[in-house]
Amino acid sequence: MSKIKLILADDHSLIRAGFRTLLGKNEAFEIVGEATDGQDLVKMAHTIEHDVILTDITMPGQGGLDAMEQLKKENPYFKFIVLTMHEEREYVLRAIKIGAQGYLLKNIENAELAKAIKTVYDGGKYFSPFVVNLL
Amino acid sequence: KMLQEREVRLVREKASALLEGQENERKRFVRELHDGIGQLLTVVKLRLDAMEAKDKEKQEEKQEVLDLVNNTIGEVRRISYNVMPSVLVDFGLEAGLRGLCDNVKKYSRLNIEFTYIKETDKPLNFEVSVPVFRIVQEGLNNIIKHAKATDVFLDVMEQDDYLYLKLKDNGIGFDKADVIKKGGFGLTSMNERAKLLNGELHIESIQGEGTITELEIPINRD
Amino acid sequence: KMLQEREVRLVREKASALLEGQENERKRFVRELHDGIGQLLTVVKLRLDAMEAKDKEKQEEKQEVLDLVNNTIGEVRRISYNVMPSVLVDFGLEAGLRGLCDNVKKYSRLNIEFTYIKETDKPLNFEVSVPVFRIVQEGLNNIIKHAKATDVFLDVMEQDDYLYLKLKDNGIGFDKADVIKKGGFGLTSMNERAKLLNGELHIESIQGEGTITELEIPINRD
Ligand SMILES: Nc1ncnc2c1ncn2[C@@H]1O[C@H](COP(=O)(O)OP(=O)(O)OP(=O)(O)O)[C@@H](O)[C@H]1O
Ligand SMILES: Nc1ncnc2c1ncn2[C@@H]1O[C@H](COP(=O)(O)OP(=O)(O)OP(=O)(O)O)[C@@H](O)[C@H]1O
Ligand SMILES: [K+]
Ligand SMILES: [Mg+2]
Ligand SMILES: [Mg+2]
Ligand SMILES: [Mg+2]
Repeated sequence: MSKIKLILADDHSLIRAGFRTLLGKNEAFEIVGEATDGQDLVKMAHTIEHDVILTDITMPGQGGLDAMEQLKKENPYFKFIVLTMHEEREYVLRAIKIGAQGYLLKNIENAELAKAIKTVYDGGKYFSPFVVNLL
Repeated sequence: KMLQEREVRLVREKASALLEGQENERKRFVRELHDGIGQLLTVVKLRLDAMEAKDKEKQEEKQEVLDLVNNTIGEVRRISYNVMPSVLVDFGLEAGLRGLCDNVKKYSRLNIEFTYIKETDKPLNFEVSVPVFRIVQEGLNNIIKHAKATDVFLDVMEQDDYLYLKLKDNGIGFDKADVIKKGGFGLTSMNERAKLLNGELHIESIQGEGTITELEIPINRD
Repeated sequence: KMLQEREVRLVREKASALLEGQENERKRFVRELHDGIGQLLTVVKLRLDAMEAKDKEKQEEKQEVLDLVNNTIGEVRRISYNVMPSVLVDFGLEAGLRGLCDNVKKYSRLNIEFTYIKETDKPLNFEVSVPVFRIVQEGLNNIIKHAKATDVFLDVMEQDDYLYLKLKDNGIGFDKADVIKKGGFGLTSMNERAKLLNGELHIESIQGEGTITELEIPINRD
């Protein structure tokens, strides 16, 4: 089976490194691109072949949600999982409204992250239990 | 007369500049705290989680450290919210106040009922939403610290050209004359912010019954 | 004439209260950051350290997480220091400024020479040391942000009844007229603090040669 190709967008290099290590340990995944802000992500999503985009919200310049909104308009088939520190309902609602397939907090357990990525890759949706509680 | 007006204007401009500087400092602090420390801790958690634990004992040991890290992340979040809530910055006053109430409920036994009626669809300026948020924050802090209340009501009504706000508690109340002598910083700064917004702040407190704080400010949406 | 004097006094009192409020808030942040977050992290570190690591690979994995926790503790210290340096509070101005210079050296490529001559053995009031520290902090921030300097000199001379301070960089300098139009907050607040200390602040900047900031304040040690 070929690996699930991921683009990771986060402005914090240590965070990217953390997820790189984590996802690198799982044979099912491959990180094909790392973006450091929204503009970067928009460019990358069009030029790099990928299956799922994992994106942070707060980034300098264009944030993750704005980038996702733009990309969804340009190509509704892009698949997004928001990976963030923000647990307030406003962020969740906006992400869902724009069309995110997943919403996870950064302090997620490994196993849940893997499950979320696979679910979204297969065309499903994955929201952390806290998101479900909010709605 | 003219000199006095100039005096008042000068004082307000200076105060305004200082308060704005303070809000900018808060934003910077929160960026460093929330997006710096908070996220570093998240990575610590990820890496810890990825560490193998052979037997049940090791697993428990690991879980304890993980719980500690989670608590620390929670602390970072709480402090950040008090200093400068990102929902206030990203989604405006209603979201900021709702988060504030949720936070207070989480960390105290107060029962808070929050209502926000928005009769306009124009957005509120940051120059208004931040000081209004601070006034409510200070009012709630006072309730937590002094009022011995069980129930709190926060009602906001936002219209095209004015905003009306009422914060009410059923606590012990206080005597204004007494308080003016003591001269705490909280009430002074609430008044100060209201004046800078060209608004009016009224506090009515009845000993044994509670306190009502009302704020009315004109809104200029240009 | 009298009205004007009253005006000036009013503005100063108001500014003074606001600045004091800001310093109090900073103290609170730092307490929460340092004693809250910092201590939790220390516990995390201890617990992690106590975790057994069987082989070399596990040992490395553990060390990586420990390094991350240490980095995070370092970040907490750096932020705390910027907000309100505990050495300043506990050991006074000289120690505070020395720590500030050390910090700047650590996080930039600036070369700083720091001299403090104390010709009295009476201690300096907190009401003086904190604003003087802030003036230097703002001056150094400006040098880091704008000056493109390589060398900085900070000289302080403290005598019984006055304090003299000089901060000098060899950077690009700036045109005062230009800057007054832009109206940044830093220079304004440096001036403000100097006035509150009844002191004088002089800035001399020559484009292409650098900037010299001098502060002279009378000291009242009662
Ligand atoms: N909701 C309230 N219920 C009862 N007493 C109150 C309430 N709000 C204020 N007070 C009284 O008014 C006093 C002044 O409040 P203020 O916020 O100005 O100062 P503080 O809370 O004592 O100190 P600071 O706000 O500077 O930390 C309080 O000490 C308290 O006695
Ligand atoms: N040491 C210096 N060398 C070169 N330029 C300087 C120096 N100090 C100040 N300046 C100039 O003076 C301007 C005003 O400084 P000020 O501290 O008031 O504002 P700022 O640093 O731009 O912003 P803020 O301090 O509000 O974050 C700066 O923008 C910069 O152009
Ligand atoms: K974030
Ligand atoms: Mg980020
Ligand atoms: Mg108070
Ligand atoms: Mg500056």
